[in-house]
Amino acid sequence: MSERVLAQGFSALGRIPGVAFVLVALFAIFASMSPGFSTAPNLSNILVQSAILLLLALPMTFIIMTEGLDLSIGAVLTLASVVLASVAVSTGSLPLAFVAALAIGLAFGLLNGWIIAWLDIPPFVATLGTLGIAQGLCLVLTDGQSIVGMPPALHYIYSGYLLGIPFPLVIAAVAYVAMHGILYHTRLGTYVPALGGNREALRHAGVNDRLVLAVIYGIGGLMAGVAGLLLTSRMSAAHPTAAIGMEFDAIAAVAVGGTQFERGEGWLFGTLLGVITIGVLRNGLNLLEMPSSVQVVCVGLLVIVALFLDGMRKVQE
Amino acid sequence: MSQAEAVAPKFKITLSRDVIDVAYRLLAVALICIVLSLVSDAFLTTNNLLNVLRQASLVFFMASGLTLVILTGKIDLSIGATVGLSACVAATIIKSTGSPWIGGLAAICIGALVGLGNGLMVTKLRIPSFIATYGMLWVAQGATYYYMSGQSVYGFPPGFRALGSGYLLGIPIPIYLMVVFMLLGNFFTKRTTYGQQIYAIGANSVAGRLSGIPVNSRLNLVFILSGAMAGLASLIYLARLNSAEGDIGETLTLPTIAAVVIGGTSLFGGVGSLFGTFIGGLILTLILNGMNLLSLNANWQPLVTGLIVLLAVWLDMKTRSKTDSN
Amino acid sequence: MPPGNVHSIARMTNLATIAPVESDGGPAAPLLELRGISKTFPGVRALDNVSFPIWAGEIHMLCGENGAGKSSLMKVLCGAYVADEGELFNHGEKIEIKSTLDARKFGIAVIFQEFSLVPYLSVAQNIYLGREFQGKIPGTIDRQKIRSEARRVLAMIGSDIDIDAQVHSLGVAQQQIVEIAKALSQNARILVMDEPTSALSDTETEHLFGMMRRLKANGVAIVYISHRMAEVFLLGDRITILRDGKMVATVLPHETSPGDLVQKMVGRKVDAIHRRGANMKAGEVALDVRGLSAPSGIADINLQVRAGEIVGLCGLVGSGRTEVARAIFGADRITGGDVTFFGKKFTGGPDKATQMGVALIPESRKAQGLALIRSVGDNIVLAALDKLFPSRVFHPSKARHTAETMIKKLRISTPSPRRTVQVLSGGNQQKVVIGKWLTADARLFIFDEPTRGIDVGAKAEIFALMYDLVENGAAVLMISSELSEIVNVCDRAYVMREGRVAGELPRDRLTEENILQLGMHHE
Amino acid sequence: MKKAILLISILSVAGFTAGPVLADGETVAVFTKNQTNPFFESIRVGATKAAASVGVKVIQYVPIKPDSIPEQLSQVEDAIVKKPNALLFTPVDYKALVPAIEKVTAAGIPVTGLTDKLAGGQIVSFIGAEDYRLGLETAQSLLKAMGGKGNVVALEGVKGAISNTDRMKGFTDALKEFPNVKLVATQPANYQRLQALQVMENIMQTHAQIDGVFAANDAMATGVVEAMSAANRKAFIVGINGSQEAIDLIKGGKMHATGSSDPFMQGCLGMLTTVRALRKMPVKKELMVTPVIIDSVNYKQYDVPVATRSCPKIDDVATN
Repeated sequence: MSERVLAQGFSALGRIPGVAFVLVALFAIFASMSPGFSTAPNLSNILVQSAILLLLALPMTFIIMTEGLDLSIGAVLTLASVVLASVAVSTGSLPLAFVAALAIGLAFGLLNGWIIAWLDIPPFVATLGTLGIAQGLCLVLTDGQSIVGMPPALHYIYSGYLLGIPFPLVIAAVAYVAMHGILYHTRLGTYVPALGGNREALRHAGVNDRLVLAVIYGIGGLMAGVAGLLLTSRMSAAHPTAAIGMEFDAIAAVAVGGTQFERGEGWLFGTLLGVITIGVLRNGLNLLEMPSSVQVVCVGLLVIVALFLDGMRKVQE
Repeated sequence: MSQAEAVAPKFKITLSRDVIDVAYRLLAVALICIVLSLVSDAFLTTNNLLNVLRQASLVFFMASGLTLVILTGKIDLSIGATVGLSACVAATIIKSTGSPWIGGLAAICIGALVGLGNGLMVTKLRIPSFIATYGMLWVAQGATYYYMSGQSVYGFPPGFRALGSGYLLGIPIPIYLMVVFMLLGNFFTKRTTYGQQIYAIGANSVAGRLSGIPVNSRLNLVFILSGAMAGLASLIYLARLNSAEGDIGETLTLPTIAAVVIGGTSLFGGVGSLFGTFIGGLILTLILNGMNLLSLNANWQPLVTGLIVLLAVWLDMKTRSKTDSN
Repeated sequence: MPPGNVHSIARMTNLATIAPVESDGGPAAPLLELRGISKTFPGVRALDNVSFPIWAGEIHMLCGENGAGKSSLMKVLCGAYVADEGELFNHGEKIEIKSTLDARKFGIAVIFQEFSLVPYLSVAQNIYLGREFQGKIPGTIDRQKIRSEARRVLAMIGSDIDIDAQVHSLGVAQQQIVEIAKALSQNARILVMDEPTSALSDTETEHLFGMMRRLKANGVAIVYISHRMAEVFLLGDRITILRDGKMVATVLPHETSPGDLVQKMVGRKVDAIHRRGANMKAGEVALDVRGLSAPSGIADINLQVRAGEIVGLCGLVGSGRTEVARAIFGADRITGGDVTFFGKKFTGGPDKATQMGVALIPESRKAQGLALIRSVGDNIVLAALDKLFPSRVFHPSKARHTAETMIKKLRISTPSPRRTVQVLSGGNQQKVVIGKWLTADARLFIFDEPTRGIDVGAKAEIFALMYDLVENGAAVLMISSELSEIVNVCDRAYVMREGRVAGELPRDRLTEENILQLGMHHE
Repeated sequence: MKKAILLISILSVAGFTAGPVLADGETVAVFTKNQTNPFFESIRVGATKAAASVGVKVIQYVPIKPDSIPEQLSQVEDAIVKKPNALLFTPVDYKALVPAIEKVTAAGIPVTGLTDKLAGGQIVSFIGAEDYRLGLETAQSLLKAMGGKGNVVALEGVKGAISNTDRMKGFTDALKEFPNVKLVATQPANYQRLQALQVMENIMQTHAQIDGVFAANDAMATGVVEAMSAANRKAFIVGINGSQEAIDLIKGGKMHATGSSDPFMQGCLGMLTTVRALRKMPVKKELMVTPVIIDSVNYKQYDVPVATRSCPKIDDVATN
């Protein structure tokens, strides 16, 4: 076991330059330039804010490792949130609402999986389609209005604490550990890089590759549902365009984290770093009171720089 | 040997695969038109059809450049932001100099520059186009915001605005432009060695490179063209709306991609055509037009678009799998 | 039923009587018996009533041209295809193989030619892919067991590959070994191998053969597909020949001869590669390489090829032959040295090389040689676009005409230049690649394993083409792992070892022994 | 090496835009919906001017994705960490931002509402314009101009945005006063130019006779103007916001009127009220900028660029 861990550790070290380098650099800059930055409340602030994105980025890592993509995940999140809200309002029962939200998320995830695995439609297009469908449903269900009147209890999911730890962090941590376990300690996880790297091999090994693929997209949808839960609680409301476009943030986080779009090369911890880096960047720029326009440019630069550093690493190898 | 008989039955289909793709789409257009003309007598009028074409032209200009990129198997997510940036810069220049020519040139140059940036990131820094152009999207958008600082620029010389809203022999000028560029584009893709090489790169870039195609410079070329076309689109936009704001580009990218995909261009590259893209854009425009004519709730629009995307691609898979089998 | 078949069945019956009695002395029922297996695809009858037994403890050679049905037969055996007609018998009782799982149940394991490995999983994970051991916690996998088992299996082949290394970091040969380990790990009773040695160095090949003999002794049946006559006769207990999906015959090695075998395979008289008459008129220096070094792992390469010459470049797999070819062609970055084509110094990439009249026929046709989804015609004119259309305006009619003449000239069997390349046979695909360069008027051809995975008939044609080329004053540099080819085809050869040129063998000293002598590692 | 260069480039980006260090005296954080709509720019200018006049430091918070709820939520949380003396707050969504504002008040930071009224949470004061009255009066001016008869088309803004809801309510009520005017079509164009243009082009196909168009903001109104003039058709067109662009169109006789809620003034008053509250001066619970209908008659007095306008004195505000 030990040398295995070591081996993993080394490969991890090998990966670090790209994203972690940027993260450290940003941290140094902001800490030195803004007194408010490196305070405990602000840092926990950053982490809490990153929780929702992480929930999307983790399954996105799996999906990208299968040489796939899920553009619908942001819209599905929104739809889950809308469903949650309307069920909560109409029935007044939160548990029911949660189940409904997770169910709709899972359903869309599996729908993606089915379209991609069985209809053989390329993921980009398939999820572009379901993106439209989910977004449309949000608008139709709400007629553009945001839904309010949530039971107050909902509020605590985002603002509550467990043993002094903000609840979103607890959820995010659990999600990370779970996904890590799946990826590195289960059959399903073993098949993720196989789907991206050599699908034939999987078939010859007698694995039902389509089913595995569908399950992976299903997980994506489910996590979107959980994220929807957090977002709804954060707003005590649901809004039909609340998380539109978040899928791209998630994909960017994964890419920044060093996961490749080809051959099933991926790294879950990198994704965590990627998410935090984006959070740190936005928060730091805010504290530095930069004009919003400059913040926009910086997000773009972050993506490019991180990927470029990764590229350099590849060239050196 | 069995090769021959293996080949014979499928031969005809192979011959006309592109034709089939386009035929399917023309059929779809026809169907939509029939339905719309049945439910709304306002639909099948010269005015409305011209109006639809004019609206489709804007999509086409953006989508045509993007089609080239996608034919090489890459993607350009920055297209909307590029339109926004070049529109805003062009607008201010036209206002300050009063010369549409300088402004127009600027728009196209800026588009081309952004495209070049994308190209270099993909070819030199080896960043996947999806991410590189996503980064560029933010950079361009930020630049636009910074440049406009929340203001809007408006009121251009009539001569320039004719480009978007003018008529010639009763037909809107954008339609002429669209036709011209479609012919140019089809010539470029089907009747020049560049076009052949672009398709080849999309089909197998490694083989392309080892066959002496300067792959990187061709990739740069398509990204530049894509950007320049975005610049051109921004001019049409300005001429039509007679005003520019920072948020122009935001909502344009995904519909543009949808248009290309509905048009039958494969995201794997190597398969597709500009004419298909035109039809793709046309279908999207028809949907919007129909919804307005019937004053249907616009909320359904994304849903319908999504379904059409899936349907179109699914049909392609069906027809193509026939020809590509074994 | 075709006469060939009657003949073969007759032969089979008497074979059965002389068939080896199973090692455990049990009843002499074949381990696996195929009866009348047929498989049809739209337009093709891939397998047509194929019947033969596979006995425990025999190495059963399967020969036939590409497209003869060998791979279809393999796919039927491993459950990837389900036969339309026919029956399978295991120890005399009827069985059905509908899935890879079924196949595994009956102890059938297949080693495919194109690797079924996952680049970003470890060697151990690859060996047990799809057969992971349950961990203590339900739902998890026991990574320790996987590793220890993998180590055990690799030890069996006498390989010391790091089980934790990710497969993408391994060389081709090592990957082939992992592939074999994967099959062995299934304790297969029937092992099906498709050209397993095509990527192996001779030492590794020796290891493999030794292992096969051990398995055979343990009563494992091995079905072995090969295009290499030497192997067929060296290892084969019995030889079954397929042609156009039909079974031609099952013969014993001592009853037949290479020529006879080839004739059965191609169905017409083909003279196997005969040694080419010495070349008298070596012309100007077409290729001159001086001190070439590249990060890809080659250093201080010096070699020359003259017009009218076929020069071999050989050495063990991994000795850097392909790397040299790529570096010369400008496909890889180089760190030192000069490359000169026809007296002009060369710098730049493949595009420049192409313009200077150099052609590279790469190792892997599908991945590097062809735009598979494009048509035969498109591929043929691909490298010549600038030459054919200097104005950059593309004339489909002219392109089509050019393609058609090339198709005729090379006798590429396709009904039309519009046909997509991916449906052609390996040999025809290779011809398309060559046609591409003929169209581009290349004068220096670098062939990298030109005959890999190509059947005997096509091989002969490819070499005939090469001879034409040099007759007409072109220069050829040929990389091959099949020493017989080098010896018979080349005027002289350079032998590589560990990324350097170990030596040059002039025609009179060009023998397999000398090549091995130079190419071997001297520990 | 290259890495180093890149790092430096990040540093420099960070460098040249790093804001000035905190000044003494109060700091007010101003939240607006986006950086693309001139309306909010006017608000920001007004607020900044007012702040300067009373020596208060301003921090602008604008979502980097226009109208993004999660962004604004995060920015509020960041602001809480930054602890400004007060917030001048325009919510991206008047319902979804309530919990965030509750957090702010919980952190002991007073909040002044601006432009869109939050559905909940406690605020020191609200400064804005009654969108209902805006809609009503603008519509009335339109319908009068139409002579109380003919066909009218309405373009809605973003469904669910409170401003849109109220403005449309005002419009429908005004419509009741003119029974002879027929509403031939209502379509959303999400406050966007291009959509308004295309929607209008399509509507014109079905309706040969359109006498008036009510657009819920100026951006859409201008889109309508383009569509109409391109088709050589005339109609009375009204919008809302009193943007410079609309005023110029009115000057050129292409537009009939625009209902102005004077964003610049909203910015001024918002800031000044906030400061008054901070300085324990009396403030009104609610301060409504009286809507003005800018048309060909009175446009001159409003035809001055925002930058050159000036805010009222801080002492005049309460009685304003």
